[in-house]
Amino acid sequence: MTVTALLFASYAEALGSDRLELAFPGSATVGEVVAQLRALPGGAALPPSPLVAVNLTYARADQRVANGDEVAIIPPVAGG
Amino acid sequence: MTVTALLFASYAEALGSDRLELAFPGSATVGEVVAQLRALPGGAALPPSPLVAVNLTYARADQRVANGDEVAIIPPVAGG
Amino acid sequence: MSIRSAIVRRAIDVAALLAEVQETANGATVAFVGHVREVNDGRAVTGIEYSAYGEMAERELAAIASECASAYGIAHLAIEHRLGTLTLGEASIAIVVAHAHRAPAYEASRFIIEEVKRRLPIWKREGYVDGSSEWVNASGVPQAGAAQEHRT
Amino acid sequence: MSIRSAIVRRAIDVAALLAEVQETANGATVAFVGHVREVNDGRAVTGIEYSAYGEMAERELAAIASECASAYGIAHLAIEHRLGTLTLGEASIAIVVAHAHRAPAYEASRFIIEEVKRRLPIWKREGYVDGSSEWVNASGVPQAGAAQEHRT
Repeated sequence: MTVTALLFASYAEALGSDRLELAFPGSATVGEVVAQLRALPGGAALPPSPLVAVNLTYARADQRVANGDEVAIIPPVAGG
Repeated sequence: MTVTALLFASYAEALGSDRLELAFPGSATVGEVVAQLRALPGGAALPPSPLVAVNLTYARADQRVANGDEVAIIPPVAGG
Repeated sequence: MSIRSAIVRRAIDVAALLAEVQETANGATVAFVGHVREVNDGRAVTGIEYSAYGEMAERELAAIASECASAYGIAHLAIEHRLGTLTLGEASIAIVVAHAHRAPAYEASRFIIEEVKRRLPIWKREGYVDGSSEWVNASGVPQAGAAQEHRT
Repeated sequence: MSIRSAIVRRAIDVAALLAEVQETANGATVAFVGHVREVNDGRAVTGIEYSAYGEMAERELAAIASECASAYGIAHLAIEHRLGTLTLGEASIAIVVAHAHRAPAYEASRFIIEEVKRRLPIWKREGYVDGSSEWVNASGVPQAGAAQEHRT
């Protein structure tokens, strides 16, 4: 199963990319996607429980992700 | 002693004038100016204790007025 | 520092007021615009005639602006209240306040409109579709004794 | 009914937004404009680069507008948030809300800006006079678990 992780702002800088394809042997949760990102070089910049949106909707860490999902890791927002 | 009473909006309509010269034998208070206005034809439209400004500043009923003062009787305001 | 208030007899240009308070020290601008509404108290309105005790209205409006500036630390504000005959939708008042931060800007804006409604010696006569017209006793009916409150 | 929100990449025309919500049913219009401020956290700023998770920002902004319309009975509102590089004084966001009465107009306006700051996936990188730049963690640092709050 593969998901697309989207990275923004300081997280994109830390990981050197704003878009990564991540593969999982079986199913995975939002938390497991985050854990895989944090294990990458620069991934320590991500907090253990960042704000995450799956397919444009904010999601909890225990939410299951499906093949092809877009999993966005949202740094602290600063709009306005 | 003479003061100039200024009337506005519904009060001016009721008394048929927006400016009246009122004479007092001795000294007078804001309340006495109001009482004299209320005794005029149409004066019943004024409440016994309306909002009053003497020389552009809101004043209490017991404030003393002086010769030449401008005593404005302020109907309920409706600005904005 | 730019604190300005005026009683005017022409249309209010809100964009000009926004430009007037524009300063790079400010991160937030709040504008309030009051308009002639088509229905008031269930009656269809055609327009409003605003009149004032002009000299005192100018003075009170300047006092409100100045109190607002001290109370909320506002250095840039512009207020205009219009008099005369206004048709539907026209602006009777515009209040534009700028501050470094949004909370004081909102609070200052609200303070000004509430004080204006409470104490500015301005009156309005509403015209209705049936051809009649009436003095409107809008919001804050000043009570006897209100004068003291104003001053404390 | 005119409820519109947009993420834009050009200058925001506040006067156009004011005109957009103008309707004779409304007696009060409240506009909030956020600008790039010359000093933030004691550092002299030269400009801000706003970026976003564009598709989601549009969706969240539309959700905020819609929640605001239901919560405060607002039938006329326009919101624009700008992205890209902004210089000092330029507007990053404008929120214009109209209502028959002033209290809901003020409350709705404040609701929108607070929600925008809390949940809109937009980031800013501030440039400083010394040539450096930094990601700004402005107001609402979303905590872990904030997602649930958004949805309840």
